Amino acid sequence: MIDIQFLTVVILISVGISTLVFKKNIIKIVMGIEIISSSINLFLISLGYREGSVAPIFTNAPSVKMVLPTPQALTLTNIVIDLAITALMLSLAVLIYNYYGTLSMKKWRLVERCS
Amino acid sequence: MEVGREMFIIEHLPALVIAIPLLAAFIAPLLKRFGKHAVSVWSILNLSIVECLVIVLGYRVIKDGIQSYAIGASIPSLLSPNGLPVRIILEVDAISSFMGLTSISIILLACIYSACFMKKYKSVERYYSLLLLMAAGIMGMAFTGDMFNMFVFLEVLSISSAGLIAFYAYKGEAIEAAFKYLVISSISALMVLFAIALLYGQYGLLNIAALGAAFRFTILDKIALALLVSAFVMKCGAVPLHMWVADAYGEAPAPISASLVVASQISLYALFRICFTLFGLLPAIQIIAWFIILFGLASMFVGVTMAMPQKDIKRLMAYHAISQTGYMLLGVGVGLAVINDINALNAFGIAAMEGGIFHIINHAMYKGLLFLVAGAIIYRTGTKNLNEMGGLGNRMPITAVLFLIGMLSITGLPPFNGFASKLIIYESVFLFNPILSVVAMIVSILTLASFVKVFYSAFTGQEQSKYKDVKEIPAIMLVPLLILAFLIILFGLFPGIILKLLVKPAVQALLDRAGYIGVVV
Amino acid sequence: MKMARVVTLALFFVFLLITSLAMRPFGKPSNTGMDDYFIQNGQAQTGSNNIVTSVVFDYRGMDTLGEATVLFAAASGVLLIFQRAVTGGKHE
Amino acid sequence: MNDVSLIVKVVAYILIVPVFIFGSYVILHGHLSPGGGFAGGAILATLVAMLVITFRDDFKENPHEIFSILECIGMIFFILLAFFGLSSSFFHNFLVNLNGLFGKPVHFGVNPGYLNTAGVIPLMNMAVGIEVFSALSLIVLMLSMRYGGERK
Repeated sequence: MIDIQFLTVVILISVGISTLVFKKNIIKIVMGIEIISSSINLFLISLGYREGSVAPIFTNAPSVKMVLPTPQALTLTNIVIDLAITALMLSLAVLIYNYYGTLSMKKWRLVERCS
Repeated sequence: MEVGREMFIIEHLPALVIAIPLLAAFIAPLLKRFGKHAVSVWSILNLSIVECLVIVLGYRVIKDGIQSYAIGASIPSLLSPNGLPVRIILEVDAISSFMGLTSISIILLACIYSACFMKKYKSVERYYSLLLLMAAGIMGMAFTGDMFNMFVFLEVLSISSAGLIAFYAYKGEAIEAAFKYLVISSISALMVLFAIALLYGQYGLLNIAALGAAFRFTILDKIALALLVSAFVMKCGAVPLHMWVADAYGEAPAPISASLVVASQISLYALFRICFTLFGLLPAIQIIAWFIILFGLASMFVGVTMAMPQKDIKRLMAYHAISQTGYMLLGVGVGLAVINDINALNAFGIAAMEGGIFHIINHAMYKGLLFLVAGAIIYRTGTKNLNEMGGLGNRMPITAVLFLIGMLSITGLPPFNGFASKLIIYESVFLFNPILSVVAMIVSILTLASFVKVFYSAFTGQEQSKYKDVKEIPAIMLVPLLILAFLIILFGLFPGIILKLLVKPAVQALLDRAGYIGVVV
Repeated sequence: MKMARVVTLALFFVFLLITSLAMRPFGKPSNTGMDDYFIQNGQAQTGSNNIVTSVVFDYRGMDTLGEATVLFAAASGVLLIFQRAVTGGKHE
Repeated sequence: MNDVSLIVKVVAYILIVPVFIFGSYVILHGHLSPGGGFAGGAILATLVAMLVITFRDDFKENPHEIFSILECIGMIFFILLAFFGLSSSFFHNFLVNLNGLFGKPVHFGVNPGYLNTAGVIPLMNMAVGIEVFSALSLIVLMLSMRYGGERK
């Protein structure tokens, strides 16, 4: 039977990529990338789960059988990286709105103009 | 005590090479109160220290094999405490020190160039800090032996170069270019991360060498290989996803375009590391090799044909960067295609790889020279449009000569370094499949055609009234150009030395999969 | 044109579906040698009760250094962009 | 322009202290409880975001100078901690199990959690906390303090 966690990851990734492919608005593109990166974080965390285990923190831990710590470290790093990317993209979106008056990519001037 | 300090630095070399640019980047914004030029002097000083360290590291790698360094262990050489590589291990072999040396030299020259290029703008501390972070990201990607660490340094590189591409934020085009670059970089980084998650899910390891040893070629490994190859091909500007290259190189300031060329080539190195070391023994590697060859061919052809109609001098050179990347992909792709049968490999496979990897350093140099010359033109005339330039030859004679050197070298004419590596690629690829070599030659001719157009429209022809008082560029900006031109001629006249010293050990290191894995496992 | 994008997206969805089918079952990690080493020796070697923090800061310290530089680069990028956008980039 | 009422300003003043204490608790207890430099720094950055929204008109000019200096100090402190470990290797934890500052040895097994443990990790947590706090507030300030760049 297919694990529901990995199925959710696959569905979320395709939702994220479909927003990237079909949407023209910049903010929606930033949201699409955010969806993809959160789904990959979910995939990383669900790889690290061990049945019947607790979080790997020894302060008053109920049992010593613990979950894998490395995926949590990788996810911590990935969350901060996506924060940085979103911050940079949104500040670019602010300026694009400033210069073109619209957030849609239709009015971009850098399209391949061979005139 | 003298020998002690000497050995101390030598012993911690791989970590110092990554840590010094980072430390310099964090200190740079604080130097605002020490005068206007304190920052540029500070970054040039640090980048030259890192350049010397990389040269010493390269010498040690060639002298006594692969250097490895466990970060945080009680002794740097304690790699895997109980048979498993637990910490992040920096593994420097000949190919990574070759890439590190190429990248740091170009970034150092770009930094010297931008010391004068950026004099007009007021608060540029953050520009130098981001340039140092770019250097740190490239060094990190070149020297790390850990998959997730390579992903993190890929992100450092992408975000700092996105910030630098949007430097001319008062122009709408630069913001668009930075946004496009950031979308492409974050998608490819997420695909790399998904592949790392797949590999970690199966083997519970993150170290490249340990993963290479623990492989069982399951369906998931093939999917991870497909994701990694497509992500790094996207990042190095090859054809299927090359739209961002023209915008990013065209809209960034000239020194940043020169260092972006090197930043794309470090993704090429990562692609080779993945294909040769991680997935070397996979039977499906033939299909991947053919994909890489087709990407190379398509990049060559599309790059040149798109460059023909361009009006903007930097966009034209950006398209030529795509087509030259195609040569490297073709060269090393042929090597990868014949990796399994030994006699074909010895006949032309190794020669093709040598041509491809030698082309990396040649391309970095003459493309850097061309971008910096374009920057010089823009610095003096203020316009990027080829139609508005004209007759600059007699106003800026040295720049014209330097542009000529870069032009002749990119088209692969004998006395210059482009010829050396392209000749090796033509010969070896011809033995593999004649059609590929014929296409490569045609592309060289088209490159010559489009660059002749640039030379005549920019340097000869009737003079524009606006640029009567255009003077030669200041001396500081000329120094990196002269150094690059000297290196181009040196590599062109004596390719044998460079081949024997740098390129042959790099190719051996790339093919020596067992040596790379043996260090850790 | 839209149909071509829908088809490629469906192919990519099937491509990803294979990963979720072929991946090992959810709660049973296969080789956990590295992580068991962290759990057993994390407290003794790094002294911190929170094993994830010991992995983040001590065993894989370079990742966190790279990650903090990513955030530093993003903040510098934002500052650089807004300074240039404000001053209009005239040769001030 | 945005007439922030007096109640909001008073509540903002009251909220500063608890949020600050909670944020620094999360940073300092990074090696005992979940959280650490990144989570704590983000909590403190929400403090700055709240203050920017409520006292937006009282700022004469954008106070980003202080935050960019703080950010550099945080990162320099973090990488110097890594450099101090160079006696054995780059990121070596040189304070652990030496009974000095944060040096109390910890043995395997469940324990109530002693603050004076885990060598360099609490110091690194503080450095990363400062850096994340100032980077996020720098971004919030830049995005919110509108400059009104000219519109084409």
